[in-house]
Amino acid sequence: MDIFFQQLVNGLTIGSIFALVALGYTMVYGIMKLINFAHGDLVAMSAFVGLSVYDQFLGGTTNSLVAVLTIFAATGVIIAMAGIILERVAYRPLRNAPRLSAVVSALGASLVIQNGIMLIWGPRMRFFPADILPATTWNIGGVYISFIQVVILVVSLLIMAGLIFFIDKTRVGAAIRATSIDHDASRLMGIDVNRIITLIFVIGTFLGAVGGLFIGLYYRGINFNMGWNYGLYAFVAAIIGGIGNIPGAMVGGMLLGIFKAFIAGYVSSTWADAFTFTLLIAILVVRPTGIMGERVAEKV
Amino acid sequence: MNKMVRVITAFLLFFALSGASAMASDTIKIGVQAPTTGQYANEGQGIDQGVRLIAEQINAKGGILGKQIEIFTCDDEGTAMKAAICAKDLVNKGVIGVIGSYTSTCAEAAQATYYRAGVLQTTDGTSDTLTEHGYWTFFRNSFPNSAEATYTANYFINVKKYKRIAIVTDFSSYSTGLGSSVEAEIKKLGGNIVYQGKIKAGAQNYTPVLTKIKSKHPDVIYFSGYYNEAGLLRSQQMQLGVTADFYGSNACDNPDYIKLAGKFAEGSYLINVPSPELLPYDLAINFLKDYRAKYKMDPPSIWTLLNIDGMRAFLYAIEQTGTTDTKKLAEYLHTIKDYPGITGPIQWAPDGNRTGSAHQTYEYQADGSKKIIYPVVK
Amino acid sequence: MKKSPNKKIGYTVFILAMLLFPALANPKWLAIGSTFLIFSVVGLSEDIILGKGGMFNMGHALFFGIGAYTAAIANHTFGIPILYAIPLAILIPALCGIILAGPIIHLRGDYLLVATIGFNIVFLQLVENDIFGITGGPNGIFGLDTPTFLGFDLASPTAIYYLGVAVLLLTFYVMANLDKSKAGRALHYLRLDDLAANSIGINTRGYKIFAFGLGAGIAGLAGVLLAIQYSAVSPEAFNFMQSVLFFSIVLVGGSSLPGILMGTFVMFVLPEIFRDFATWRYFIFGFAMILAMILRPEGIFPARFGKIPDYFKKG
Amino acid sequence: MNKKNNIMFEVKDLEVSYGSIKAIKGISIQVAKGEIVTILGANGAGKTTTLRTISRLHDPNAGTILFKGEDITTTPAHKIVSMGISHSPEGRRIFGILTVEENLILGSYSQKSTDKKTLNWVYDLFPRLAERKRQLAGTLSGGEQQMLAIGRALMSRPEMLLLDEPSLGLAPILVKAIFKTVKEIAHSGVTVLLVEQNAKAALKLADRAYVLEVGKLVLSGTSKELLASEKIQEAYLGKKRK
Repeated sequence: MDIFFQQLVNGLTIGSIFALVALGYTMVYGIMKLINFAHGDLVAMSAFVGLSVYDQFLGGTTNSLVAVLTIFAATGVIIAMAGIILERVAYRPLRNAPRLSAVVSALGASLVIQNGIMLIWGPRMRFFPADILPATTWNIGGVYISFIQVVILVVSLLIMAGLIFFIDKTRVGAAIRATSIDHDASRLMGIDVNRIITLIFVIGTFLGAVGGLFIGLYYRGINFNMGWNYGLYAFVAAIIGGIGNIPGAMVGGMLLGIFKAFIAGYVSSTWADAFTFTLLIAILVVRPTGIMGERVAEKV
Repeated sequence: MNKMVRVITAFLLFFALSGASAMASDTIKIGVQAPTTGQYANEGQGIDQGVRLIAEQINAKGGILGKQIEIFTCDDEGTAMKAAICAKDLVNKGVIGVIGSYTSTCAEAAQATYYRAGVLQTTDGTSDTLTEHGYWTFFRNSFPNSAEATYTANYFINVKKYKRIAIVTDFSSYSTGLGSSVEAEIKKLGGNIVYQGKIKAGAQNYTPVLTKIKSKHPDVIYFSGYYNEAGLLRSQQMQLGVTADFYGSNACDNPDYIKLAGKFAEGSYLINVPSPELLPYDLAINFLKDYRAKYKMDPPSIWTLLNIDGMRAFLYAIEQTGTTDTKKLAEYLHTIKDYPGITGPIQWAPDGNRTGSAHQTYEYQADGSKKIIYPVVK
Repeated sequence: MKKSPNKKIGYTVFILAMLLFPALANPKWLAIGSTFLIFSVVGLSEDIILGKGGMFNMGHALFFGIGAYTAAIANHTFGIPILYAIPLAILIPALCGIILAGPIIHLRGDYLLVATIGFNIVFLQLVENDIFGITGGPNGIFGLDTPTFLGFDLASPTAIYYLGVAVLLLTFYVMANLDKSKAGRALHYLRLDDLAANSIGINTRGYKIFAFGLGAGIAGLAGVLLAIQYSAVSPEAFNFMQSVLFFSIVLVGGSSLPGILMGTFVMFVLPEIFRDFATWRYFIFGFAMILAMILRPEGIFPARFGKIPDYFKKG
Repeated sequence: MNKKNNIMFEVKDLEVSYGSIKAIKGISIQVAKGEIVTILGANGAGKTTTLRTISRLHDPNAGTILFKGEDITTTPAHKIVSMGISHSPEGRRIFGILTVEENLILGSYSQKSTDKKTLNWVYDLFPRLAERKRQLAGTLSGGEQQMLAIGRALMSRPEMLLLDEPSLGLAPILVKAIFKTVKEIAHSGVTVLLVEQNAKAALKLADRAYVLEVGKLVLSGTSKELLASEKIQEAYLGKKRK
């Protein structure tokens, strides 16, 4: 039984990261009907930016809340800015172009960011120092839970709760939901759609940046090309939850994390990807709009 | 004018411009096929830098047979298809020998092309399949997986007397090849394997696999794979409270392993031929000194040195035979005995395997250094 | 499709240039030229699904790979000469295309895209795990027999090049006939408006599956050529990134014959030309992709049959 | 044209095209404060395009749009509503997965906050909406959705309301009710520019009318004049020439 709970903890940890990244996909898709293929690479970039912030300004500071908050704040701001630039350069000029052109532009942007990371930080794996956060681990009845796992879970849940409150209960949140349904009708309400899109990129990339920093802090080794992997899985999570559906992305991320953990733990690590993607296709065949239903307006 | 015609003109211009570059010149051309970018960039750059250092030193002394050495590097990015393109590219440049590649997969993908063109190839690839074709152009500068597998199985069963063994590999040909050789050898000795599974290189999250392994209560985890995954496996293993001994295979031998495993590197083990700093030979000490002087860093691992040995043997053969005819060079290389290499004496079996074995088991110390624990040094 | 005299001249010059190219090129560029031809064929087959059928297929390397692996396995495991394996290497991918497309064909745009990515990844894992012990695992299958035909060594660089030319011309022919055929017109309508096509009695589902089958079969044939060219198949040649390449070829070039050729040139040959820029190459290349789409959102040579009103193309 | 001296809104020589197709070929329209003006025409005549261009969902190729003497030809779409022009679009375009009340609140997005008085006024105009305020807008009936679309447009307290085909797809009895409410709205001081295919109902409601045919103005005048016009009777009111 302890193995079961251990896998659950493993799954929830990686699932939280998937969920954070998936939110960026789902929000951008909801508003722009665009798969932002560059999102995963921004996630990877945030880990590198975070490491540089630590090295440059906080070198040697350990176990300090201030240091960790500084890393998150500075990285969040930088990556959000990168997100804004990405939207301006690669997506806005294509807003009225055929859908697939924007997809290719997104793929191009992904190449730019990924190789940009390589040019700036080099092709080698880089390492987060082990002592930014306390290395405490608790053994609860044979289930090992580390401090960083608790941080990832709690912070992710808090952020997501905050996001749901923002989207559901505030005026701007309502404007975001309206824009994702109908750009023109939203304009008629006096909503500045461009501003909403910029805001979506800021929020989405910020969440991705948090995910990227968690990846760095948890696994420590970061690679310039790791973004694709997380991006793909997070995107699958967004689809499972129903694309455009914000709570769906969270649930989808968590479910995917747990599913992957249980497949590797109970079935076969050798076939983990095959199982994951077969499940994805099966879900799409049975419920073409994801398990929680998509929140994307029908074409009018 | 039609657009089509314009397109064609552009095509032709490009091809024509790029066509006429290969000219005969009076140098000895050596190719380097190595992953200088991508996942193994670190190792690939080490090989490239090492080869260029040697060439520079020899050229400074007037070259070989009165000719300067010219180095051509092709980046195979660690992928087989790129390696196939590299092979054709290097052959077209007119190289007589190729150093590399780092991974067995890339070496193997390029092998047939070098063989058909009569170009000598020396690689550190340890996959046993590399020597199965019996190409006369092929010279392995490391020791094959089968040798490492025999050593590993013997050490686990007869020396450490492990009772419950877990084997983890990734999906690469080197890793699965070595993993299944070790598995077969262990079974031959009557060992008990409680788990075997694959992880996806680059995936980072291996806790589900490790948790599964934990449930099997192994006393040892053996990972045949590369250093990045080894480091992550080791640190995640310890965070999950899995107390089994951890052994990495030869490709885990890289300083990045220690960085990734962090404090958990201490007490983990590695099976490989000697690392650069542990080589007792003067040649090795001098090479490391020169490398450090030129590049302000250490070679990434023993693999750089093994490849350098392959190159040195090629050059030695050219010097001794006074020819650049690869057929004659190959014949000569098969006859040499105990040629003093940086990594120890070199000789080749007819199938191109480097004979002998120098495998050792190291234990990582608290300061990140390695201590030989087997065979016991007298 | 009506051919203007200009267009005829264009195609004639292009075919002549293709035929003469080996005389000009050094071996490296001949090899790249052959791969260019092979990728063009794959691009054209992707165009049947993506461009003509309007189905967002981002897993096309799957069919390319099935073709290559079919030929390689037939040769390596069963000792069948590669050339005799060609019919199988067309049929099996075509069947796979039909079977796999069946359950997912009703999915809307982006969902179809994700499902096809999924198929591609599952395929790769099957191959990497050496399923049935015949795919050679992560290494792939090396050292395939070199086919001979009437005494010619077909794996020689020049022979493989002309083999590529022949297959490309064959594909041209198939595509030209497709445009004129009932199926081609049906695809055209259903891409414009699926619902409307359905309501005027076009069996949209049937034609979509047909497009998948045809595209997959042609891609399979191209796969055989790749296997012959390298005397090897290897999983990473058919991974998801390769599917992205074929997808981009159609969109960057545009859904037309010259478009696909241009797309293949831009997406495959240009990066080879700039190989020496190693680390900067893909960085700049990414920008070029963005720029190409901004300047020519419908590809460099967009499809030209009929005028398609803008509002059809969104969504 | 009794209120002509009090022109609040004016379109001059407007030209609009979709790609290479010219949809509006130079039309001019004037609306006085407090008026109900209707634009009539068949499908594809360019009525909706005219309204969309006024709201700046479309860029005009030529011409000017003046509102209260101010040139709004290049004002971005989202600023139009805060200037006092509100648009209830063709096809209603309500936010289906939001509740009725959320839809209404979005209508007041251009104001800094939602005015309770306005909300109650809209609920008074359309009591059905009050009953269903917690319901998802997508679950409303066609007539209710139309009410919501108009109510939403009123939430910004507009001086001028653009109404696009409010009668489309509704039963005659509902059309009557909606037009009655539009009259009420106009009485409360909101100028109305109405686009309609249902010429009879529109002419009964409006003070004046313009008739569009394939992007051109072919006729204009007071409703009375037009109702009497033979051409109108034949083309839009379904009366056979005697």
